[in-house]
Amino acid sequence: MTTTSLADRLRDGVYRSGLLVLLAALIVYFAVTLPAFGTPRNAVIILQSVAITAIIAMGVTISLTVGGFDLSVGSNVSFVVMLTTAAQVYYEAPPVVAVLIGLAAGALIGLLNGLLVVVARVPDLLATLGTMFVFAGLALVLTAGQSVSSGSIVSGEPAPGRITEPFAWLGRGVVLGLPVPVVVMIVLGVVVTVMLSRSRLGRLLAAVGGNADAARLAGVRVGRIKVTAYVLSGTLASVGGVLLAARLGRGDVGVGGSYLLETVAAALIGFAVLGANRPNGFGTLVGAVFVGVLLNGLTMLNVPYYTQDLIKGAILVGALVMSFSALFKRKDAS
Amino acid sequence: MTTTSLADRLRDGVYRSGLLVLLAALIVYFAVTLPAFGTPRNAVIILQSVAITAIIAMGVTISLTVGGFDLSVGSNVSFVVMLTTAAQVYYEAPPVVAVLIGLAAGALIGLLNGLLVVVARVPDLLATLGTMFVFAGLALVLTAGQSVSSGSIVSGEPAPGRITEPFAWLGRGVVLGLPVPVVVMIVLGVVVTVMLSRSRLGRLLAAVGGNADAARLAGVRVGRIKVTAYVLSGTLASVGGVLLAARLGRGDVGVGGSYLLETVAAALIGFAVLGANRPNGFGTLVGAVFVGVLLNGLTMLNVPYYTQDLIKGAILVGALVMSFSALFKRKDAS
Amino acid sequence: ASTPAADDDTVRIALVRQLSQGDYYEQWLAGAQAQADELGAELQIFNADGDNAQQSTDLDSAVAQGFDAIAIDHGNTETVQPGTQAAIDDGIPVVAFDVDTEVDGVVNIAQSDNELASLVLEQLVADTAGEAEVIYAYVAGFAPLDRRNAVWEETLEENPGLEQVAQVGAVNESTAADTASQVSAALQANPGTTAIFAPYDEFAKGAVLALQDLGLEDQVKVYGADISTADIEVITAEGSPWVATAATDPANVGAVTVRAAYLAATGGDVDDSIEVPPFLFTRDALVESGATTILDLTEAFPELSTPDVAPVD
Amino acid sequence: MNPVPTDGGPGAQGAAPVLSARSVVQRFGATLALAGVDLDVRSGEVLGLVGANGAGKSTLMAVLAGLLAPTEGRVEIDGSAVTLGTPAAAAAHGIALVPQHVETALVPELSVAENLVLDRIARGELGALPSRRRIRAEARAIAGEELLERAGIRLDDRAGSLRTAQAQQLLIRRALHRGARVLILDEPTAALSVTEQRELHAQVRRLAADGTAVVYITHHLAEFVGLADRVVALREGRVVDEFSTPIEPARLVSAILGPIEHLPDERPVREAGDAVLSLRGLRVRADAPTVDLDLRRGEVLGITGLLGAGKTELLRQVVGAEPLVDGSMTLDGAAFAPEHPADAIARGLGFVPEDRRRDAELPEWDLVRNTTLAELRPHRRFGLLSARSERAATAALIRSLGIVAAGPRALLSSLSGGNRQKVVVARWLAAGSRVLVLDEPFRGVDLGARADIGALIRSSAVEAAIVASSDPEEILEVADRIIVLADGAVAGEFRPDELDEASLAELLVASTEKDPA
Ligand SMILES: Nc1ncnc2c1ncn2[C@@H]1O[C@H](COP(=O)(O)OP(=O)(O)OP(=O)(O)O)[C@@H](O)[C@H]1O
Ligand SMILES: Nc1ncnc2c1ncn2[C@@H]1O[C@H](COP(=O)(O)OP(=O)(O)OP(=O)(O)O)[C@@H](O)[C@H]1O
Ligand SMILES: [Mg+2]
Ligand SMILES: [Mg+2]
Repeated sequence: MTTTSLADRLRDGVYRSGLLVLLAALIVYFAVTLPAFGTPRNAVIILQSVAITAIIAMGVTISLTVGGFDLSVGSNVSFVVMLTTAAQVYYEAPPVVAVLIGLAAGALIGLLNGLLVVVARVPDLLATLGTMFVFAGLALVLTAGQSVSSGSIVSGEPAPGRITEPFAWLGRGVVLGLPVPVVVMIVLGVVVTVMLSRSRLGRLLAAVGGNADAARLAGVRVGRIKVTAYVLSGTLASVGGVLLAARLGRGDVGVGGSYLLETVAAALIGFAVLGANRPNGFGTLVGAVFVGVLLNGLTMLNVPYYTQDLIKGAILVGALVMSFSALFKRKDAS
Repeated sequence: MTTTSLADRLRDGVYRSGLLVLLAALIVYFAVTLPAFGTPRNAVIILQSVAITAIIAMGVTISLTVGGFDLSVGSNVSFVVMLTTAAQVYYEAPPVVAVLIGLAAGALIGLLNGLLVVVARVPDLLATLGTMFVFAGLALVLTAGQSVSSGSIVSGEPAPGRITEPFAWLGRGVVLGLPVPVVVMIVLGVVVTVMLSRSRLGRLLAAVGGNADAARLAGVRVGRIKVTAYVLSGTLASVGGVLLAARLGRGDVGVGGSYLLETVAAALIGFAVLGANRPNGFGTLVGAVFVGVLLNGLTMLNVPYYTQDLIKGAILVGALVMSFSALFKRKDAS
Repeated sequence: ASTPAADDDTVRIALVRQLSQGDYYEQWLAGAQAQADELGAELQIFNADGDNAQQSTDLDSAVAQGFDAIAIDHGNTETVQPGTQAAIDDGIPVVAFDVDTEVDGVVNIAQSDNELASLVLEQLVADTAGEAEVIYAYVAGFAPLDRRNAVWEETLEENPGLEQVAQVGAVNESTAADTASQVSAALQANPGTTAIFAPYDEFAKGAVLALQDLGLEDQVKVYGADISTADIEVITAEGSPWVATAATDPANVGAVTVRAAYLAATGGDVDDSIEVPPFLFTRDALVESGATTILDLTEAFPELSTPDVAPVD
Repeated sequence: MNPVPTDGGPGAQGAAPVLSARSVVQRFGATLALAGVDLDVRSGEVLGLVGANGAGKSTLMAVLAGLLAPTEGRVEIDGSAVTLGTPAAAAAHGIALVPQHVETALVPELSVAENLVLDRIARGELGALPSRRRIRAEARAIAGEELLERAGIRLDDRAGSLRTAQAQQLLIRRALHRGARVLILDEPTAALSVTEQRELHAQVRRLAADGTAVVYITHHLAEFVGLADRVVALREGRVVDEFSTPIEPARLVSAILGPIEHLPDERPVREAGDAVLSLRGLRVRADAPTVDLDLRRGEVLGITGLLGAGKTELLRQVVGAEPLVDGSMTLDGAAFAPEHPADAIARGLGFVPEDRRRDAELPEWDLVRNTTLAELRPHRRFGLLSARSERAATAALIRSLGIVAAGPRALLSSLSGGNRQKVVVARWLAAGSRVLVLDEPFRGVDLGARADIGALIRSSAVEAAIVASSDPEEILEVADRIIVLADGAVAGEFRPDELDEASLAELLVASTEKDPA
């Protein structure tokens, strides 16, 4: 009955690991051509450059898992950055309090998204589009559009507080030789990946995303699970926001905007990893690292910045075509 | 069996036209408070400000109709802007030729998207994410990252050509008292709306988006229809690109980037118009105009720019909650 | 002068940029690259593409790779400070353009935004005799704009006849088009407007676009800042309302920065604070000069090039 | 492996075949769905096709209708080989298919009318700008005024709001209207009531008399009596036997199930104990009469009634899928008021919904995850799910239920319809449910599987079960006690040994006729 030829298995292998193979090939190529690339220090720099994106992208992955889509993550990051820095600079909040406020804000944004989707029944994309505008707006209103930095002027007076060392440590400190954001990325990456693939909650999240009606009749409290997903997504975005604020050492207006596209890209690229064809934690990490490796290597090669998007796009399209046409050839031939 | 009470009908009416009612209310409010708002001239200004967005958003609507999602529209716009201006400035192409090249490029980008989705079977979001990077990159590579304007320097020499009057007319000319982009928006808006809701093609697009298997069984050539949708989406984006190039009178690098989010927002807001809860041409137009009216009125009221996003978001969320909770109350009751 | 990196004597300079996209940055880089080529130095470009966290990481990366000198182009104090400190601690000279790193031993280069804004505003006050309703284009949070804003606020105080009737502005990829829509609305609401102060060329272009749409080119004048080839075309166009702009030549500023970095790397003589003075261009002067490109401009206005700033012998 | 010569069979009196399969092989990855099938379809005949779940019936039809390109072999029309490639091409040759799963044939967002004329729109017959009025008129002609009226179908509603039976009837009309030379009906009666079934049979006979070839698939072997001219049996992707008139259902059974398996003999009707679940004053709709029911320990309670009698609405209230319209319930003597299916599950109920695809399946999940969904706690080790524990539990159920699949890790979407149904039942056994509530559990399920499922719900693992079905045969086979529902009211209660199939069918029809809608 079953005749799996060697060729089939090979094709299967290519399909399943197309993107990983490509990533490995890139790393080998850069390491050979560029002596500075293959150093442990550079590896840390690459991870550092994608850490915040990867953390936020884990949240996006969770929202994609329940069949939702959290467009508000970028605004969430902006808002949390302004909130945590303003708390410290304007109101002299201690770092711990500022961090807690930031995380709570992220969770609340997630809760609001979840309630809009579940209780008000607004479709995911629309609900999070709305909150995207609201929180991008609130991030600006918070400081009347001004950036926050130690010594910012508030109504003619220099603000009383400042961004302190312990807070900045979150962005720049080093633990076991690794920058704090990288450590956080690794820890949360493992936690979210295991949660999604091995825990009961992860299974229920996937069930809701796969067929919400069926999940409900099988006893899954669909509404609660969806709200949970958005709260997790919002909280992870706010972790990214806190780390970003710490790394920048200030509250840059609109700083989160670029994270929406970057994190969605990482999560989507993750679909093609290990033949998942659906949101998955490990894939998202690989997606983020993939982009980081590429940009780091191209920069070292001194490739003009204006060709980097093209190269990134071309490699991505190539990997996708390889992954997906192999996948379907396999299914069709079958 | 069916007892449609007056209250039900009222609720139904609010639901169906929630966003339209809100739009009308906004217009009345602004017109009463601001003498300068309610003038025909200001109406033209508002339409002018949303024309290009609306045109591109019609394309996004078509891609959403087949269940796809064209993330590449922004890059498409950037690329077409650079291409049409470079053709004229670097290679002295006559305006007509430049326009045709631009439209052809847009159609080709659409074709490429379509083939990636249909032939290589890459999921829509991933395929168009890839081409998004590729064409954002190509737009930069085309001119080595330089903007194009009459007199641009190419390899040390001023470029031979220039952006001529007839081309600029496309962006700034007036026909029957209306700016050309507004005329194009109205014409294409009507054409696309009628096409989607009334024509054979529109129904086939909706059938493919709704249930590709069922469409195939009924004899619809699903692949072709999908490719057609992406080609239309790409072409409409390139119409937007040509008009934008003409309006700016030059090729600004990366100018299309912001159109992705803006057009997706317009198309999504359109979901809530007339209770469609799916992509529809009229709704998309309303979505674009809605945002335009709001920004115009708020600017006139001298509301600080940094509160505008918040107000936009809050009003949007309100309208969505109203529309969708009414929709589901009605459904539940039935 | 395009020696490969293998040569140990080649001076290697890291250019850590906050932004790359746009005419200003493009021409800045062209000037920097040309200067590096002329000096036989190797320039490696780190582009953060507006992502400040990335710029911070780029700086770390440049320090790790042990360049002979690091040039920072724009950025925020807090974000670049730790990396800069690390570079100085490692003995790598740092040259910072348009960003105050607050680190000792850094060569600071600035195009004076204060002076730039003052030049244009003096022209505005002179043209209007200090009496005008003005639409002001400004978005907070961008360092050069914030500095220019401070001058505008002073000017308002000093000239009670000037009234800011509306503030507009949007910064994104389609700044000009979005600003145009807002200026149109503001003009409708404030028909008495006679001047627009738009101290960033994308804002100025948006304002011009709006005036053209409304046919108000004769009534309202635009006072901008910065200059590029495309800007020259807009300013010198028939009946253009954009009557004055103040700017430095970005290519020149780029070249100055590279020269300073080269000098710092090779132990040459370089001041620790360098200022590149801006220059006021009125529409009339530009039209008269017949310049259509930045290249023409440097010929017509030799003051724009400042080879004597941070000279390499 | 002994292909039966198909020429010379009676029924079509030796007419030349219009449509033939020649040595058709179809593989899905490791699965060999068709292992070299030869089949002739002749004009003017009604060709019955039987076989167990997963025998390859639907796959064969998909090949004949151009939905699948066969791995090997070919399709011939009027004796010459053709490459169909697409359903459109097949339609051009006059082949029409009404698929087994009607949801796969409807576009939920489009209106009912648009769906009815979708094929004509696709062919461009209604022009580039078909008006709504034109579409409505064409659709009305296709569906027939009387059906729209009787089934309460509104042409302007979204097709997604159609119920399975309504959809099925409309799709049949659409295919009939096309004037096909070959009409393929894949389990058309699975969701039809007795009356609707009779009507369909009459229609099929009329078509055959007019020269159309009809291929008819069903698991209700009795349907073939008087309907089919010829019946072909498939097993494991091969043609294993062929029968001509007079068709005797009993002979078909062994052809379908093969020599090894055989159905259990007459089962005893069990005597029930005390009430496990009691319903008091429930209503299927706000304007319906009240329903009182007791489900007793050890019994299988059958609920039957025509389509729309209110079976589904009643059961969904019992399991907490819908709020109670009225009344109250007790379970094991204690008050029972589930607000969410989870509440009912926690009290030991398991619910197999009528619309399996929509309400029970996670098609892109494997069998393991589909099976363990309702109760994951037992598989937790140190807070995480143990793949081994889940797999072991599933493998045991696959074995005991005789589910045909490539393995526990096969995707649910790769299973045939009947086997998917077994997986859904397995979900509740895995969850340890004591009281099963099954709505149309035998829809599309073959004889063997029906017996298997029947045996399962009568096994000691289950304390009591409610089975709702509009098919008298199924109910008689499985129930210990039968309740007839008509328009939301209990119209009668019977023991299965008091009745036979025909009299129960008459009863069902009569129960509504006294009160024409
Ligand atoms: N898309 C698919 N991928 C993998 N396997 C498939 C696919 N479709 C069908 N199969 C397999 O092919 C075999 C035949 O399935 P088919 O649907 O033709 O059976 P059937 O006779 O119609 O059964 P039923 O009576 O349950 O409808 C089954 O083993 C099934 O699992
Ligand atoms: N074929 C049909 N013809 C007319 N009405 C129907 C039909 N099917 C369902 N309905 C509607 O559904 C309602 C009851 O549906 P319910 O599902 O509770 O009944 P059921 O006996 O379970 O029928 P089914 O077997 O279709 O599930 C009726 O009020 C009727 O309006
Ligand atoms: Mg079947
Ligand atoms: Mg039912």
